[in-house]
Amino acid sequence: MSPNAYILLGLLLFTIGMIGVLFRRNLMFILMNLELMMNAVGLVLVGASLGGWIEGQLIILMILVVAASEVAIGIGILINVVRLTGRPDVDHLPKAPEESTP
Amino acid sequence: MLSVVIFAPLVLSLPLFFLRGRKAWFGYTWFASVVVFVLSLALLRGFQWETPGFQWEQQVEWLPTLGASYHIGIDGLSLILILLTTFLTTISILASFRYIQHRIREFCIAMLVLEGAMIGVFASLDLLLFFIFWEVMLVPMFLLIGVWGHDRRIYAAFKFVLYTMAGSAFLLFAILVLRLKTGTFDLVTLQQTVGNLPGAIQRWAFLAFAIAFAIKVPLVPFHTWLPDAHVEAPTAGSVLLAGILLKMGVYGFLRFNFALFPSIARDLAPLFMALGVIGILYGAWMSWVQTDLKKLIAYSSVAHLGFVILGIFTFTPWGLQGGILQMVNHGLSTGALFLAAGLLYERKHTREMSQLVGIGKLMPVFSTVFGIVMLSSIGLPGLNGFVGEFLILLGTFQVSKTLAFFGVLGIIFAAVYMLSMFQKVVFSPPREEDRGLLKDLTLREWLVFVPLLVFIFAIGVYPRPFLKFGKIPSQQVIERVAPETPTPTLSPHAEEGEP
Amino acid sequence: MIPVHLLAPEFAVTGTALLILLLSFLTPRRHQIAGSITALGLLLAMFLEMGSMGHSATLLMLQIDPITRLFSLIFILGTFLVTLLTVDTFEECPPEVYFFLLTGLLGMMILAKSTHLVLTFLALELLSFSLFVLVTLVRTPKAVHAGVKFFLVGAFSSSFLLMGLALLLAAGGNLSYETVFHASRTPLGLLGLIFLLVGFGFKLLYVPFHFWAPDVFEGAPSAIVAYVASAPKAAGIAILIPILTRGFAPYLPIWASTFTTLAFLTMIAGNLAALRERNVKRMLAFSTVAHAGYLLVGFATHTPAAYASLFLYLLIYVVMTIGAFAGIVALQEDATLDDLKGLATQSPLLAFLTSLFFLSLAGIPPTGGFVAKLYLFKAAIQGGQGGLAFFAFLNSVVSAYYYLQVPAALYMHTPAGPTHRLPEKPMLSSALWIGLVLVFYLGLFPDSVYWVIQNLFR
Amino acid sequence: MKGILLMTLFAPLAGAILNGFLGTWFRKKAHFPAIVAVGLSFLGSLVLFQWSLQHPLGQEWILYTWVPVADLRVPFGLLFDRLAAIMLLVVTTVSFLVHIYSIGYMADDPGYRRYFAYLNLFVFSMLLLVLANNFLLLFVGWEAVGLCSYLLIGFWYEKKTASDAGKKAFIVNRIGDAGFLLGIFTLFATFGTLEYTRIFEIVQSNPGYFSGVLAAATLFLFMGAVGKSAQFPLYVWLPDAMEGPTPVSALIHAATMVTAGVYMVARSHPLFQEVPQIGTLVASIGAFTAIFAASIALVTDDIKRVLAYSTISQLGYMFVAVGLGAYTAGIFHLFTHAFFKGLLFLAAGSVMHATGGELNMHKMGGLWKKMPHTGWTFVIGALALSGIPPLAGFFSKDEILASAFRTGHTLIWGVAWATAFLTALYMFRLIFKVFFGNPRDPALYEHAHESPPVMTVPMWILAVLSVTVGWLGLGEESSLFHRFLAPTLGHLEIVPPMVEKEAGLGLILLSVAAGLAGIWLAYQMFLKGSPNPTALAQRAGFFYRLLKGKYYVDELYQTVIVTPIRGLAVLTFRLVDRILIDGTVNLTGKSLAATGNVIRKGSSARTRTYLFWVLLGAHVLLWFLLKGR
Repeated sequence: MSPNAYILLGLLLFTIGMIGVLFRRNLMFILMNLELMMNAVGLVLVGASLGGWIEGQLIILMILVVAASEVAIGIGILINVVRLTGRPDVDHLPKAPEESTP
Repeated sequence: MLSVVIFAPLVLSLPLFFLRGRKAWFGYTWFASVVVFVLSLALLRGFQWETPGFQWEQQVEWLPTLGASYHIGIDGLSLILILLTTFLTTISILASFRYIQHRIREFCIAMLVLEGAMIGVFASLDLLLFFIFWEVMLVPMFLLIGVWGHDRRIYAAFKFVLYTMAGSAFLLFAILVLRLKTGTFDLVTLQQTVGNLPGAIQRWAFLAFAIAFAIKVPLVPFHTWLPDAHVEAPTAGSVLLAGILLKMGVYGFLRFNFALFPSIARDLAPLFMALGVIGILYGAWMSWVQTDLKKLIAYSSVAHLGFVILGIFTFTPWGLQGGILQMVNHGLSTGALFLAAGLLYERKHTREMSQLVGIGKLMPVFSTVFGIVMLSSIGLPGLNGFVGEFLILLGTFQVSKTLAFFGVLGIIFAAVYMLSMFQKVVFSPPREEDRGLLKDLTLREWLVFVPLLVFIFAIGVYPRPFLKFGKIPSQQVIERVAPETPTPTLSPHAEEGEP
Repeated sequence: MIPVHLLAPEFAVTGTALLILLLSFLTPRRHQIAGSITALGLLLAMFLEMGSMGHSATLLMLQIDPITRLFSLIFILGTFLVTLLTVDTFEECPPEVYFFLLTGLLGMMILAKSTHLVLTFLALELLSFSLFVLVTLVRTPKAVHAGVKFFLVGAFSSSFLLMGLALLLAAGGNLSYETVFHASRTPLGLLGLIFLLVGFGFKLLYVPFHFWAPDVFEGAPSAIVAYVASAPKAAGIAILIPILTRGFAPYLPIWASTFTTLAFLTMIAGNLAALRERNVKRMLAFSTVAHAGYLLVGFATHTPAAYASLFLYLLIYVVMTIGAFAGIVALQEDATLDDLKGLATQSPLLAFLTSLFFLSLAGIPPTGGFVAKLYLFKAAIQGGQGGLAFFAFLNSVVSAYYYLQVPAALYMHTPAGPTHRLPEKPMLSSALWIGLVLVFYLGLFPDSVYWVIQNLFR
Repeated sequence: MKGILLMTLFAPLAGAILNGFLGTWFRKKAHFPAIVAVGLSFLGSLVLFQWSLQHPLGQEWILYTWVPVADLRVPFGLLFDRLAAIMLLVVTTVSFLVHIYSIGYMADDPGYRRYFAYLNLFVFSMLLLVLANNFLLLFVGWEAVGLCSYLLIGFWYEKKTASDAGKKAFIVNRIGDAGFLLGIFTLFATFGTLEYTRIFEIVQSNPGYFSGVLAAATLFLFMGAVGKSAQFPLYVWLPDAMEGPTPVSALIHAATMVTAGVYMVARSHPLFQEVPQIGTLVASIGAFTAIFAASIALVTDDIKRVLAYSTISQLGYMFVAVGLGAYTAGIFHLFTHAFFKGLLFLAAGSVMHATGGELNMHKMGGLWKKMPHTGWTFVIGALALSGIPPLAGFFSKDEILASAFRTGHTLIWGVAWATAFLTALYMFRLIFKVFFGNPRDPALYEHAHESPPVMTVPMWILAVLSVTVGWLGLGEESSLFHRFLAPTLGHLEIVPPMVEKEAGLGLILLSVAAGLAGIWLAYQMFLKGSPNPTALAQRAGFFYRLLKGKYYVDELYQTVIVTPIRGLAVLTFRLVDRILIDGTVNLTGKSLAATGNVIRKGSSARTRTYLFWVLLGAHVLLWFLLKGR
């Protein structure tokens, strides 16, 4: 496969992840979609490294680490949300700031 | 020495942090302002009246990368305005002893900081330094209006600040453009080099300066901040606003617009003279329909400053000297009028003329003082206002008979609105319930008014020492702007000296 | 031989962070002690950074030279002030807060010195994660609310950033700053560039990526907000300057028009939105957006003088923003303008200091805020961005309206309720005083700093 | 001489200051410093008069330079010549007598010392006006007398009408003064100086050269005179000025201040001589004003207002004289008029004093018996005014009529002659109503009493003067008065002697006949009752109403000038100032804030919304960069 195919696939996955982040209400799913976006980047990097640049593959490893810590923090926050509201719903966050002050 | 005068009020405000008690604060502040006044009088010593250029000059490297320096110096014009500043500050602090009832320490600090900044404005010879003092002054004034003002004080304070800052934006932009085109902020250097710039840049810079100063003056379409600010400000604020701050606009025209862009000033003179006349008539006209005493005085300021602008844009010695003198006159008379209005407010807690009646009967001494001040404001000969207005109109007449005609109309209108006010307030039957409220002048209030009255009479009867201040500055303006002064067609004794 | 000693400040910060971590196991309740140690550690770092100012070297992927060191100094200074703020703000909070402040700082310091986009990315993530944690560390509902939004937006933007990097790599094959320029000529590279810009948009708060700011600012504890408002923006600038000056310099015309538009929109959106805002923290959020707009003027100008001024601006901005937050925290946490009414009677000194910071934000001389704008806009006019500079002047007039609301509320109103004396907060006061001295010193004698920077950027 | 001149000038000022500042100390003795001050002035002016007999050309003294700006050097200088000597004498004599009279008249007034302070200040201002050696200093006095007039008219300011009248006087005067200022400007722009002697020198050494400019200048100066001397159309303030205390009316609004205009024209006669057409205009306005005011006086019921209209009318005479170049005649009439009109006012004041302030002549009647001194003096004054020989008015009025006739202005002469008839008619209408016939109001009649000597003595002195001063003018051009003033004013140059000397006698007879006819008609109508005045009034209908309504000039001014300007001002304030200008400013602010509010609300939304914005932003960026490439 040519590098471009990887890149296109990566971008596609990225878009899917993005749409997921945008339209899911459950925080858990949003986190998963964020993860998908990260990994889509990984795929693009794979494509990029096909040209012989080893850097890309190294970056993938880093991304994995970053994604993992991101999820860790995300889960931490999610737990707090659940503790306060009882459900991981992004549209029902605890005590929203006043929607509009006149 | 000049630096001492500029920074003395700031330094002298520091002990206020350690003093306790209302009397100590006021007493000390008044003392400090008197000290500053005396210091500023010291500037008169050895002042070369006949020498063109700046004196007491001082230049210190300050911001080399920007090209700005701490460059100060004064000529007669600056000097008389500095003296007016220190004098009026002293008076207005003295007048505030009873008026200001809360946040006294803050008030005292604001007054002193304001004084320092105002002196700084008049002493700066560096455009950036000037701008900095110009802006610094806004803060204490903002507080004066907003903290110690009347009901709509906050609105008025914001209006004042935003109006001025809008003008300042133009000013600073123009200053920076000049700096980049000529490489300096220094007024003295700029005077020589700015003429080499392309005409378009000069024109735009002139307009940008003019907008800033026109707002401050205020010329008519930019004047609406003034009634609000004057009305809402406490007495001291109104006095300094009218007495000094408005003068800064005119000072700006004289010091910067005329010095830097003489040819454009000459070209646009008809426009500004027309605006001046519009200011005279419009201000008078608006004064006439006011029911609020301070608003009336505020609009009368518009008219008076219209005279000043009219005068300085004639580029005749009479117009310019008259304009400069009229600035002082307006500071004194309008300042005194605001003091009078404040004094009535202290007693009756209203500014509505329909409520303030029968003053003549109840407070005869005050009424006399008020009357003299009122007459000085409408330019009665023998009092200060006349000399200025006469010279201005005389100068105008040399340039444009039509404008002189309309300017003279302004004198009539001045009588109309001022006398109507005086009739309503002083020449009216008193009310029984006011008998206890409206007490005549106290000793302190005497002390407030007497110096003002002394100057009102002194300038009216013997204006010569006061005209001396404006002589060289106006000559210089004429030399730069309009070398071919219109002289009377036949003046058989022009070459003679003093008779 | 790698001159490791040049990294001494970073080691000092890391060491302090680890020490705090250790301490938090020992005394989980007394966060004040940890705070004091952090402050000392930061002073040490500051000292080290200044001590070896003259040396410059390229160390692996790190560029160590006076410019990056000065950036580091700004970050350390900011963090130091925030630390002082934090000590006195929280009655009770886990000592880890300092740990995260320090890791965030470390992220920023590396950011400033990085020459490689991957390292930049990692440092940025270190900073972001620290901030995510800091915002939610106090687990109040409001903080959690803010945290979720901050996290989601942040993570989302990180993905964009990352995708941008990946695309640039795919297009160019190397991620050092010098090569990305060549990469960005291809369509793929261009796409990467856009992703990159979007990612930075979050950090720098420019329009239309600024929407998260008010909610997050309102929800998070003020001391943390002071950090969030100042640090990432400084970091964003620290990255953009080298990227633009080294990487994309020949690409300028396009950048200029893009940044001009962005600056224009960002200034106006921030300033206008703040006009009617009554909640002080939200107002400051919009103010931060507006300041981002002013900063973009510097990028739009793109001359050495502009970057030097940008640096000065950043220094003053960090000090005065933190100062303003400190003042507000000291007077009344989570204040609306109505809450501040008449507080000058209750605590005159605090009110006075706070007002001065707001005056500085409004750009009134002789404070630093004025000087910052003066230098920046002068550079802009000089660099041919006169129109934008003039627009910025008008904007700062508009901004005066809302900044002055704070002194107005403090002084011009009578107190709404009964007044009570505030407890003494020595650390907070010292932060205020340090800030005040800096703001006035820089306001009166900016050349002492600018002189140095100007020569560096030449 | 300088010392005495300065004393004469400044003594009243000192008196005013003394009363003003230390008045509480004098209390009911406030008249003391005032009268001493004016007395000193009076003595001084006598000495000065004596001096001027030896020094026909007078002298100038310059005290200091008042306003020195570039070419303009206005000195505070005094010019004392024979014209000034005459004026000085008139002013100080009448003032002195009025001051004494006021002791009685104002005895019970709470504002006693304020009154004397104002009065002294007035005397000072008037003397300054008279003695000034340049136009600007003249203007100082000119405005200052206006100020005193304002203060004194509004003396009883608690009465709305009084303070209104004061204000009106000042404002109407200011209109004239504005013209005067323009005149000063014109003079300065032309001659580069404002001193009389210099200007006159230049004009006289270049005859005809300046006539164009001088036409404008004199017209402007005359505008000032029209205001100050209450000529048409600016006369409206004088009748209202009667709200002031009567001695004030006698001094200011009859004898001195209102004649300042005449004095000024006479003073600047070298200018007016250059432009005879303006002179004719002056005379025409004078003549018109004379008959116009006299006709209103015919139907006025208020005794003081009758006198006021009479003053306006007589001032018209004076302007006829000075307009036609008969400056000496004008000044002579000014001189005699000061005495007899002053006397009439004082006598009218005495009547008011007796009747408790009543002014309506219809309520009076038969007062002769009650107050003989007042009656006698009043009649003397009225006879003098009507021009009955050998009283003062006869000589001066006759001279004016003669000069009008001789210069060929027959129409003006006719009008003036008719006015003489009307003058006698309304004066004797007043006398018959007030002093003769039956008392119409018993209560008022019962109450009436003769005034104290402190009032009657000054009246008698003035009466004697009214009888005698006319003889100074005996012999027209060769009279004492003419010869005295000749060095200053010169002789009337009659261009072509149109009328032979013999015709002079006929003219005199004609004018005396007019006066006598007026008296006779008044006797028939108001004492005998046939022809019945009421019936006549009904028959006249429209004309009567027109006269009664004073030609509705006040109403006209009110509706045509004051109300529209004021209305427009209110409108401008509301629409232009508040709504247009301030509204624009506020709208700018508000619209900015409103726009901001939209943005602000937009940023307080769900996370999703932010992310959508991000996408949008990314697209915009993409478009931007693609476009840029």
